[in-house]
Amino acid sequence: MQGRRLMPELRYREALGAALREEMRRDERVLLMGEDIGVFGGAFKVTDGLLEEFGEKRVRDTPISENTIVGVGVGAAMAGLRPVVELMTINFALLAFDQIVNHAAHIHYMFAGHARVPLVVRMPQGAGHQLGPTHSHCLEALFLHIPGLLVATPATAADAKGLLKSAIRDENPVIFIEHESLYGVRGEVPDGDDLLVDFGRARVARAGADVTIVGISRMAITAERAAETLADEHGVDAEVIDPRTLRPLDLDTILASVRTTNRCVIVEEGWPHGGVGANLAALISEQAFDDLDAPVRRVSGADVPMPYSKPLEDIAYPHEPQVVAAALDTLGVGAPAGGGS
Amino acid sequence: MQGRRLMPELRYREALGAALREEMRRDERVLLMGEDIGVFGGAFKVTDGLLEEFGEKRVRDTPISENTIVGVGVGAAMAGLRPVVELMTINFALLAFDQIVNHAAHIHYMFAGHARVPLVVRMPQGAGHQLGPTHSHCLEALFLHIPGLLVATPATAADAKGLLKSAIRDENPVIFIEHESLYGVRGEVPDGDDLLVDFGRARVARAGADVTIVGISRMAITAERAAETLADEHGVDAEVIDPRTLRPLDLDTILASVRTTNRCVIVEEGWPHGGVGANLAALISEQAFDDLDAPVRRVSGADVPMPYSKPLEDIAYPHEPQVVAAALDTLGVGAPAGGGS
Amino acid sequence: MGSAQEPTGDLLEPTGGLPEPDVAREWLQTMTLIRRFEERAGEMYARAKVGGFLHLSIGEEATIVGSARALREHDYLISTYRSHGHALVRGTPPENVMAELFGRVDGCSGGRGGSMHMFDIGRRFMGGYGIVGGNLPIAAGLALASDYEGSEDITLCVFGDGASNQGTFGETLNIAALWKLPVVFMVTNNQFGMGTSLQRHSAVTDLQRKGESLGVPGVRCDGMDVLDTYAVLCEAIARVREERRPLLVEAVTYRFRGHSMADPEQYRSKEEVARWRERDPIPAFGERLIRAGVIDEDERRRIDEEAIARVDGAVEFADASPFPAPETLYDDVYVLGEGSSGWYSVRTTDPVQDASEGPPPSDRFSQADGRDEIPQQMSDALAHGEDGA
Amino acid sequence: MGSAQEPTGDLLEPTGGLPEPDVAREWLQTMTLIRRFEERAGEMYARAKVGGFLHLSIGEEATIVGSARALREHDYLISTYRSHGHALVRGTPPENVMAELFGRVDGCSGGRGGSMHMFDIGRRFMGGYGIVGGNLPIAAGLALASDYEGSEDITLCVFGDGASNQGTFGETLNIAALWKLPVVFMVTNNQFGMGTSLQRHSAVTDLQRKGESLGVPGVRCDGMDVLDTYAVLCEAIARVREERRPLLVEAVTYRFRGHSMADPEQYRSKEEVARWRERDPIPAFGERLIRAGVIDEDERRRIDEEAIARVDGAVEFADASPFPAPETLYDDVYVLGEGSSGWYSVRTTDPVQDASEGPPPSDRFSQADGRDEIPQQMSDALAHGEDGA
Ligand SMILES: Cc1ncc(C[n+]2csc(CCOP(=O)(O)OP(=O)(O)O)c2C)c(N)n1
Ligand SMILES: Cc1ncc(C[n+]2csc(CCOP(=O)(O)OP(=O)(O)O)c2C)c(N)n1
Ligand SMILES: [Mg+2]
Ligand SMILES: [Mg+2]
Repeated sequence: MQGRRLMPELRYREALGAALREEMRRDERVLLMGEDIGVFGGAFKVTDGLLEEFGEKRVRDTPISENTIVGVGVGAAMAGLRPVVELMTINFALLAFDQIVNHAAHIHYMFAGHARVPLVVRMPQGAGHQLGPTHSHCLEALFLHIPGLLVATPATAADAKGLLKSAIRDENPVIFIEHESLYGVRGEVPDGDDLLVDFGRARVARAGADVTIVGISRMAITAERAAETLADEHGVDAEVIDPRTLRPLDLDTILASVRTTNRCVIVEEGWPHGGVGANLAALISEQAFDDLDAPVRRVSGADVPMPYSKPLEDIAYPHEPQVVAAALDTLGVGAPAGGGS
Repeated sequence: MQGRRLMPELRYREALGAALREEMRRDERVLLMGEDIGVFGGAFKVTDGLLEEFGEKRVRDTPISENTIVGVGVGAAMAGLRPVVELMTINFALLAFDQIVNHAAHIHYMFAGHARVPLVVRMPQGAGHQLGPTHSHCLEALFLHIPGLLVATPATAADAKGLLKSAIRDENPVIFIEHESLYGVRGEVPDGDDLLVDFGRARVARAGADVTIVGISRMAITAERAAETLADEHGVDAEVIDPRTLRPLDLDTILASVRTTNRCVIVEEGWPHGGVGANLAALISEQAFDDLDAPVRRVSGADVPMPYSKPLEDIAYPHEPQVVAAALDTLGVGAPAGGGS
Repeated sequence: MGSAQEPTGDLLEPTGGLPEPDVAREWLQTMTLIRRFEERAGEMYARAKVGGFLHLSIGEEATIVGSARALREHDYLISTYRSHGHALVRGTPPENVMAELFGRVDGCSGGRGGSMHMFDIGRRFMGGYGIVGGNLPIAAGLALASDYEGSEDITLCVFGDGASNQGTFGETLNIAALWKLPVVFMVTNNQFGMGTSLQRHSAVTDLQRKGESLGVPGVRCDGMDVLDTYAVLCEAIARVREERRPLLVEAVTYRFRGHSMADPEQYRSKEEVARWRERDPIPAFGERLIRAGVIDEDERRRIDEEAIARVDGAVEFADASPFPAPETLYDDVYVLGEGSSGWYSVRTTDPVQDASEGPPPSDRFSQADGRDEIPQQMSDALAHGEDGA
Repeated sequence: MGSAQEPTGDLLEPTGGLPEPDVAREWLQTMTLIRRFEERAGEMYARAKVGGFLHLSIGEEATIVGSARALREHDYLISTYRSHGHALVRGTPPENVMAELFGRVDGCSGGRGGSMHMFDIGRRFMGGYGIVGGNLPIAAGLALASDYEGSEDITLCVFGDGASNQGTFGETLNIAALWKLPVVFMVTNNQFGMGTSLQRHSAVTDLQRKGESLGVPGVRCDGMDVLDTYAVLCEAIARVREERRPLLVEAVTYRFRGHSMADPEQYRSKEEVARWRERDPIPAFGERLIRAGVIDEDERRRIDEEAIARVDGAVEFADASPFPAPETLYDDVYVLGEGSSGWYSVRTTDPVQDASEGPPPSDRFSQADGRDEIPQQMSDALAHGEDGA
C-alpha cells in the first residue's frame, strides 16, 4: 500500500478543485464565474472552498444568465484576465452557444490575431442519474465541430487535473467537458504544480494487439472494463485509447494502433448521428483504409432524448456488453449485429 | 422552348414564397414570424408580398430576440398552430439553440407523445457574399446531430418548394436550411398545390457508373458541375446524389449507388470536423465496407471561421476543381492529394 | 378542478374575505394534498424509489392553489421543474404524478420526464420545464395561439426569482407587451435561486417592478396567504383577459426545504427558515377557516387524513405500475404516420408489432439512423434492459 | 485622439457652450472625416471594391464623436457592425479602415472581418460585432477586467434600439448593476431596427427608461447635436467612473441612408427622412462654430477639403495594399506557440516557412483536422486562390 501512496489518490472532483486552486495561486489573473460556485460551493462541489480562500473578487456567483456569463468571460479574457466559467451542465451551454461560437471561438481569427480569448468554459455532461431530457446529454460533438475551440474530455482524475491546468494556461478558448458520473471516482494524481497534461496527446489506457477501442469521456472507463472482459472471457487482447482532447485530436496514436490491430471500435455516450464516433470512424476509414480488416464499429448513445425512467435510461447509453459485442464483431466472433452489408 | 415551359421557371426564392403562400391559403393555422419578414419584405425577400395578402395577424414582424421567437413558435405549435419562423441567417440560430434543442426537438419525447411541436424554422446559410465570420457559416451538422429534429437542405427551386410544403404539413419540428447563393437561381418547379417532396428521399441529380458524388445543400449544384467536367474532360461518368434531407437520411439510395460505383466523394460547404461528410463517410464505410475500392473522400469547407477578404473566402469553401480532383483521386487518376495511408 | 362558477375576487366577499365554504374547503384540501404528496415524495426519494432531482414546493402551496384557482379550466398553466403541485392543482391524479416520479408507464409523462417534466395537456397544464427561463417564450406562444383563435383563454406562466435574470425574461416580456398577449407572468419569489439569495442575483429586488421598463406592469401578492394570492391573481387575470395585455405578479413566498433533496442549505440560517415556517400557509388557512366556523378541528384532521390516504394510494398505484418496456425506447422521438412527411410516415408505430419484426428500430429508424449502431445498441439494449428491469 | 486634458462638461463653458476652439475644430474635422469616408465607402461598394454588407452611420456622426470624445484614451469602446466611425474617432487611420473594407492585409482586422468587424486594440477600440446584442456581455467583461485590475477605466458600449430587445440586454444590464461594473450603455436610437420602427419592435419606446427596472438608470441626449451628446456623456461617464455602476444613455438620432446598401427603404417616407436631414449634425455644428467665430467659411471649406483629401489617400492606400496571401488562410485560428498547450504549440506559425514545407496546413493541422480533406482543400485552394487573386 505505502508504495502506491507515493501518488495521492484524489477524486476527479478534488483533482479539478486542486487544479483551480493551484492555478489561482500561481496566476492572479485567474478568476472563476458561475452559478452557485461560491456560497453554495458548486452544484457538483468542484469549487468547494475556493470562495473562502480567494474571496468574492475571484470566485463570483453569477445570476442565471448563461449566454452573458460566457460573454463576460470573453470580454474579461480579451482584456487580459484568465476567466474560468462554470456552466452547471453542458445542456445549458446551448443558451450560451452564440457567445461560445460566434464570439469566443472566432474573435481571434476575425480580428487577425490582434485579440486573444484565453477563456475556459467548464461543464459536466452525461447520463446515469435520471435527470431526464433537459439535463443528461453528451454534446461534445457540437463543440468539436467548431474551429477556434479546444475541446477536452478528461476521464480520469489525473487527466482532469492536468488538462484543466493546461486549459487555464492556454491562450485559446477551451471547452472543458467533465462527466457527472466521474466526480466521485478516485484516481492517482501526480503531485506537483507543474504537472500538465498536454492537449493533443492521447492516453493509451491499455496496450493490446487484437482490436483498438477508442473511448470518449466516461466511455474510456467503460472501454477499459470491456477490455478486461474481452481478455478474461474471450481471450481477446484489446488496446484502449482515450484521446483526452477532441480538438486538437491525436489521430496519430489512434492510427498507429489501428495499423497493428486492423480493427477499431469507437465508444461514445452521445448521439450517433454526426457524433464523435462518426468523425473518428470517417478519419480512420480514410487514413487506415488498407489496414482495416473490418468496418470501424461505433457504439453510441441511443438516438433519443435521454429518458428519465431508469430502465430506459440504462439502455440509452453504452455499457460493457455492447462494447464487448462490438469488439467481437470486428473479429468476426459472436453474432453479427444486424444491418450492415 | 414552348415545350420546356410546361413547367414554370421560378427562382429558388420565389419557389419558397409560393410554398408559403399555398400552405397559408390551404391551412388557416399556418402563420409566419420573423425579423423584418413583413413590412421590409424579408432580408432575402422570400416573404415578399405575404403581409399584403395575409395581414399582420399571420405575417408577424418580430423584435430581434431569436431564442424567444423560436420559443413562441414552440408554444404556438403545442397549442395547435403551424408556425413558420424565419431566422435571418443560420448563424443567429445559435442564439435560439436552447429552444430548438432542449424544447422543440425534445418536448414530444419528454412528454411521451402527449404534445406535438409542428414548427418550421427556416433560415439561409452559406458563404460567397463576403459577410465574414458572423454571417457566413454552414451549420447543418449541428442540427443533424439532434434526435427529434427533421433537417432539410434543398438545393433546387423544385425541392425548395416541395420540401417546404412537406415541412409545414409535418407534425415534427423541422429545421429548414436554405442557401443564400441559391435564392436568385431559377429552376423548373412543377405546378400544383399538392406536389410535395417527401423527406427521406434522395434526388439522383445525375446517373453515372464510375464514382458517386454526394453533394449537400448548394454543394449538390457544385457536384453536378464537377460531374460535367469529369465527363467532358476526363471521361469519368459520375453519379451525383443530393440527399435533400439529412434527417431522415435516405442512406439506401447512396449505398445502392456506391455498391455499383465502388467509389464515393462527399461535398459539403461546412467545417470538416464532425461535419455532414464525416457522418456520411462513417455510415458508408460501415455499410459498404466490402464495396469500396478507395477511401470515401470528403471535400469540405476549410476548418476556419469564414474570412471576409474575397480571395480567402474563395478558397475557404469547395469549388468544382476540388471535387473533380477528389473524384479522380478515388479512381487513382491525377496526383494523389497528400496525406492518406 | 375549482368551482365551475367564474373565479372572481368578489367570491371572497360573502363570508368576510373568505370564499364559499365548499370552495374554501377545497383549497385547504388541495394545499394539504400537495404538502402530503411532496413529503411522501421526499421519503420515496430517500428510499430510491424516485431518481434524478426532486424539487419540492413545500411552503409555496398557497402560491400554487391561490393562482391556479383563479384560472378558468380552459386557461393554460405552464411551470418549471418545481411543478408537482401545479399538476395536482390542475387535477392530475396523484397516482399519475407519483407514477411519473417512479418512472412508470402510468406517469403523466409516461415516465419519460420525471419530477422536472410533468405534463397534462388534457387539463391544460402545459408542462414543467427543466431549463430555467425556458418556459417563458413557450407561454407567450400559447397566449398567441389563444388570441389567434379568438378564444378568451389566458396563460399563467410560473417561474422563479432566479429565472427573471434569464434573457428570455426580457425578450418574452417585451414581445408579450408589444403583441398584447394575454399572459400573467407569475414570479414565485421564494428568495433564492438555488443557493443564491435574491439580493445576490438580481439588481432589482422589488420583483413586481422588474417588468415595468419592458412594458409589463406588476403587482405583488402575499404568497403565504392563499386568500391574498387568489384575490390578486383574480384581478390580474381578469384584467389580462379583458385588456389582452400581460401583467407580472410577484408572489412572495419561501421554500421550506432545500433547493433539491441534495442541499446542505449553508446559504441560509436555521432561524430564517424557522421565521418563515411560522407563516406556513396551510395551518394559517386552516385556522382561518376554523375561526370563521367554516370547518372544525375534526374536519381539519379529516382533510389531512384524507390527503395522507390519497397519497398512500398514489404510492401503491405507482409501485404497481410497470416500468416502460425497453422496446419503447425509440417511441415518440418523432410523430409518425398521419400528417408527417417522408418514408417513415407510412411505418406503424406499434412497438409490439414492430418488435415482432425485431429489432424494430433498425427497421423503423434504419435510414434516419444508419444501419449498424442502432440495431447493435438495441439488441444489446433489449438484453440489458430485460435484466435491468 | 481627443484633447489630452480630462474631458468634462465644463469644457463647454469657456466659449458659451462651446469647447476650446481647437477641440471644437477637431470635432468638426472628425465628424466631417467620418461622413466623407462613408460616402466614399458607399461609392467603393457600388464599384464592387467593397463586399458583404456595408452599414453606414451617415446622420449619426454626432453620437459617435460626442460620445467618444468624452472618453479617456484608456477607456474601452465597443460597438456593432456599424462602426467605421468608431474606429476613425478612436484614431484608427482611415487608410486601415478603408483597407479593411477592401479586404486587404493592411486592414485594421487584416481583411478578415470587413465592414462589420473593425478592430483596433491599440486604441482601445474593442471591435465591431456582427451579432446584434453580442457586444453587451463582452463590454461587461471589459469593465470587469478594469475593476479587477483596479484601474479607473470605464467601458462605453454602443448598440442600437433593436438590440435592446435581445436577451443579452436584460442579462448584461442586471449583471452590470449587480456587480457595479463601470459601463456606459449607449443605445443609438436611430428609430429603426433594420426596417422595423421602434414602436413596432419595442414595447417601451422611451429607451432611456428601458434599463430602470433592471437596475440601470438612464438619461437621454440629442444625438443630432454633438455638444449635447458630449455634455451628457461627460456627465454619465464621470458618474460611472466615480460611482462604479452602470448607466444607460439614449442618443436620439436618425440613419439618413438605408440600413445597408441594399435597402429599398419602403418602411419610411421620403418626407420623414427629409425632416431629419434638416437637422444634419455636421452643417449644424459648422454653422454654430461660424456664428461663434471659432471658424469662418473658408476654414469650414478647408476642413471639408482636407477630409476629402484624406479619404482619397485612404482609397489609394487601400487599393495599393495587397490581398491576404492564400497560405494565410489557416493563420490565427489558434494562438500557437508560447502559452498554448499541446503538440501544435511547438510548431512554427510562419506561413512562408511552413509553405516551403508545403502543404503547410496538412503539417500544422494534420492532427487537428484529419489528413486528407485539408491538404486536398489547400492544394486546390492555393491553385484556385492564385488564379482567383
Ligand atoms: C438554463 C439553466 N441554468 C441553470 C439550471 C440549474 N438550476 C436549476 S434550478 C436553479 C435555480 C432557479 O431558481 P429560481 O428561478 O428562483 O427557481 P426556484 O428553484 O427557486 O423555484 C438553477 C440554477 C437550469 N436548470 N437551467
Ligand atoms: C443576432 C442577430 N440577429 C439579426 C441580425 C440581422 N440584423 C443586422 S442589423 C439588424 C438591425 C439592428 O437594429 P439596431 O439594433 O437598431 O441597430 P442599427 O442597425 O439601427 O444601427 C438586424 C436584425 C444580426 N446581425 N444578428
Ligand atoms: Mg427562487
Ligand atoms: Mg436602430
